[in-house]
Amino acid sequence: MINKTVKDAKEAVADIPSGAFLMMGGFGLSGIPENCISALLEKGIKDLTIVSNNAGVDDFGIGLLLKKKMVKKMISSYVGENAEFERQLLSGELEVDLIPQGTLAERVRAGGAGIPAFFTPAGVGTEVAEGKEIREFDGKLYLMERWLRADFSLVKAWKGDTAGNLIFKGTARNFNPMMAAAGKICIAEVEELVPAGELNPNEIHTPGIYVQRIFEGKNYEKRIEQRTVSQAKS
Amino acid sequence: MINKTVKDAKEAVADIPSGAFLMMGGFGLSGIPENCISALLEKGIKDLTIVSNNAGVDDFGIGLLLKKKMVKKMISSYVGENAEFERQLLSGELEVDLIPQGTLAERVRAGGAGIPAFFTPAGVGTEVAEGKEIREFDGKLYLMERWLRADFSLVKAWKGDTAGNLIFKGTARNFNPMMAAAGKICIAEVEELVPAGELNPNEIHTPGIYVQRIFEGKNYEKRIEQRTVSQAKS
Amino acid sequence: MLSKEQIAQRIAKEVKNGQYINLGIGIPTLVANYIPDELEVVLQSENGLLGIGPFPTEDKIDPDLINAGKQTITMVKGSVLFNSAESFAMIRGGHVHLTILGAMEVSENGDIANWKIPGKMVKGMGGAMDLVASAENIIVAMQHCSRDGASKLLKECSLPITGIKCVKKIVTDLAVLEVSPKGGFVLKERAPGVSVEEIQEKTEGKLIVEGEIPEMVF
Amino acid sequence: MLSKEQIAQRIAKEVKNGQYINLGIGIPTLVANYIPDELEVVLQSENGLLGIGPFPTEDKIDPDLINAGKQTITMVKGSVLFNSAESFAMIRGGHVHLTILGAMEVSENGDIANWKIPGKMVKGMGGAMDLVASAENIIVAMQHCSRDGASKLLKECSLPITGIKCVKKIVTDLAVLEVSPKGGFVLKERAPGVSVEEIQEKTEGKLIVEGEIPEMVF
Repeated sequence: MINKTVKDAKEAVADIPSGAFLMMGGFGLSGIPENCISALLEKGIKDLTIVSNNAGVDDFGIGLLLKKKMVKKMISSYVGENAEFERQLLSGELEVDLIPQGTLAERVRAGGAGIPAFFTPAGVGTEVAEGKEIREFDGKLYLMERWLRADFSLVKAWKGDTAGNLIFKGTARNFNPMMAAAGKICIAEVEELVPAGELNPNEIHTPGIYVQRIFEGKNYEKRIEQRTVSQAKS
Repeated sequence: MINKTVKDAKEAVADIPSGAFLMMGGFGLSGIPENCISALLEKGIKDLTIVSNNAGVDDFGIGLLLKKKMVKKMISSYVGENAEFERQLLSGELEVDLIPQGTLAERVRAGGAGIPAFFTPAGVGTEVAEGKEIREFDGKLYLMERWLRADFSLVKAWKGDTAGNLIFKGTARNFNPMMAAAGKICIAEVEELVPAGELNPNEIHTPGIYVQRIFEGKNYEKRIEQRTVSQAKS
Repeated sequence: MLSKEQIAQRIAKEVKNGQYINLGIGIPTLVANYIPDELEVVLQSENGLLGIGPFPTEDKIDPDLINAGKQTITMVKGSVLFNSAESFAMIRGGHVHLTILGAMEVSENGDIANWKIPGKMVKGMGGAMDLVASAENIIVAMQHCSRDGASKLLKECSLPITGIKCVKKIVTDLAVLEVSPKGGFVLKERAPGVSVEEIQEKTEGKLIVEGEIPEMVF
Repeated sequence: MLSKEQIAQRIAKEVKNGQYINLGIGIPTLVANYIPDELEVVLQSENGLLGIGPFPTEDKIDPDLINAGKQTITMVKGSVLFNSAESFAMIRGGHVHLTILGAMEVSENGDIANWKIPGKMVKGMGGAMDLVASAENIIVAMQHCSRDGASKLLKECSLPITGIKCVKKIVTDLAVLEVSPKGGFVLKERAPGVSVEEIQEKTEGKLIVEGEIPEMVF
């Protein structure tokens, strides 16, 4: 079985240049490639285009890259609670493509799956439809949307093996599997790296064929954005 | 959790009428809905349209329905080793749409996913392209293909729970998950039916939202088409 | 006038047995608290879960288990996890029966605006555009008027819209209204103590009042 | 003239370390037997497996584990199972590096025909149309001539084609040929004891012979 292991995040991102087109998995702060983001921060490259559903918060996740002005353009569905993102967006410092979340997921999936374009009803009649082909199928209107593919995709999984097979945990899966497939080079960081053969072939979420580099990450913070609890019943 | 359980195959297929548009999971004889096929045979309805990658063999699987002249039209990618299928096809008794396997899988996936059309390179320049829109993206030619959706989809899984969540085994997964999602009514037969909560939510292949009826099947034959063995090394 | 909890409580009556439901952020999230126990329904979280349970107790918090509002959650029995493409395949494919979400504006033909105030506020559409373009039934939960008193039920939306002709029903602090297929808000119920006249006054779009309008009972 | 095994053996030399490979039914399946142990490659089965292993021993046969030719198989360490849509996402998305398949005809511009003889034989295209439209490298394994002696390397395919301008290399019982981007079969190697003249005679399409043509060594 092909071995995709690299030493660490630094080695994994070593050849990502300024101006690169990147994808990063995660929804909010859940399932983001923490180690790779730190390594990118240290490299200090710039003019990055990043496809990611959100952009972290001011002081964590992609928010850190924004703060350091490393990002030229974000392709996302939700700005949400990131004040710095919203500020750079409204001031025009940052280019932002806002895309419906399902369209974003499907465009990335299409990129990995070799589907250059598809039709979706999301955004018909809205500014998202501007400049796009609109077509009726079976009495309903749809927009044509194009695939998204990246130079590098950075994903985070729970477990992985040396062949690049990945298993995610909980809702930290989100965009990671599609992005893994849509990156020319997919870099996967995992909480636990095991030898090929230790994962059950029937329980793998992302086949190793999509992953070019894999390493075991360190010191995961897994910060929680909205800590909500219910009282224990006695 | 919503309970989708029905008693058996007979109850599950009771309302499938003559002329219905069906999908059936399976690749060759692996992962086919054996119990539902038997129940359909007993009902003796006719003029069925069936989407299935293959059509079984002469005396097993969908081959049995063909033999009994219950099928008006097959939508498949491979006739393969079914002599009765090939005979009915060449004589014109049976309508057959032959579709590239990946296009078939994607059209069914699109049906479940609400994507009315997409572009694929498979079949460009061949008779599959006749009458279809051809378009160039990034210097390569693609065909536009439409979704496939069915009145009923009949799938077979290894384990399932009462909420309709399914886990498949080995290569018996094949078309089953996409077909589950593309049927208005999806009927799932499983080798082992367990209460909701017993399957690991992270290991489920088909979410129960796609499944309307589920039952534990009986007497699986799981016939092997090409028994190939290597000699044990001593 | 209804409190937010009462809006949620009223909307919960729209839920039917066997439904798969997507609840938006804010008031819609509260609806979960009022769905009768005897109904078997499943709540979808578009970041990849069917079967949202209650918020966790402190010792059960898992950073890898959040809802679309990034709140920590739990899973009920029979839950299933999946990726974002699968999640929106469910939504787009019409497998989610009911979507309940908030809005800044709704127009009398069922258009909805809830993602952007040009030059002032851009939070992004998230999954809302996919949801409103796909679900067979869409209910809006919102205040009848904005903080400065302007009606949010309009002839036409003034803000960039999220989807066209999609809203079926609106529950506000003042009333329950249905969007007529021919256009216009059909008044169905009044909040306790709120008159038809007040609702009329606070509805900029065409209000259709037919017969006696019952008062909601809680 | 090469035996089927020798054709497979010769094609195995085209395999590079780290490749994901799809092998068609027939001679291509035999290629697996000749891939050097020191190469790390992964064999894909389009019905949903990466990591095909050898055929099982009698006691290990599993009806739920077959290849695209419906033969019982095993899995190697590090294998992964998936559904048919994912399988063809891999193929269509260019993640499978090399496809080796059989053919009835190949034309001098790289068209291939291998799924239908009108009125006589319809086995269906299976995954072949997806594979030839997608893989970056496509090698055909076939006999140089049909049973009645007609050349299978043609100016234009006479049978319904499977894909256009896609075949990069052909290994027959007589020769190794590359398809020139400008059209024509470039003769690269001769089977032991087979002359350029014989290959020329049995190639209906344009044959390009440049310099000395080496004989294959086994």
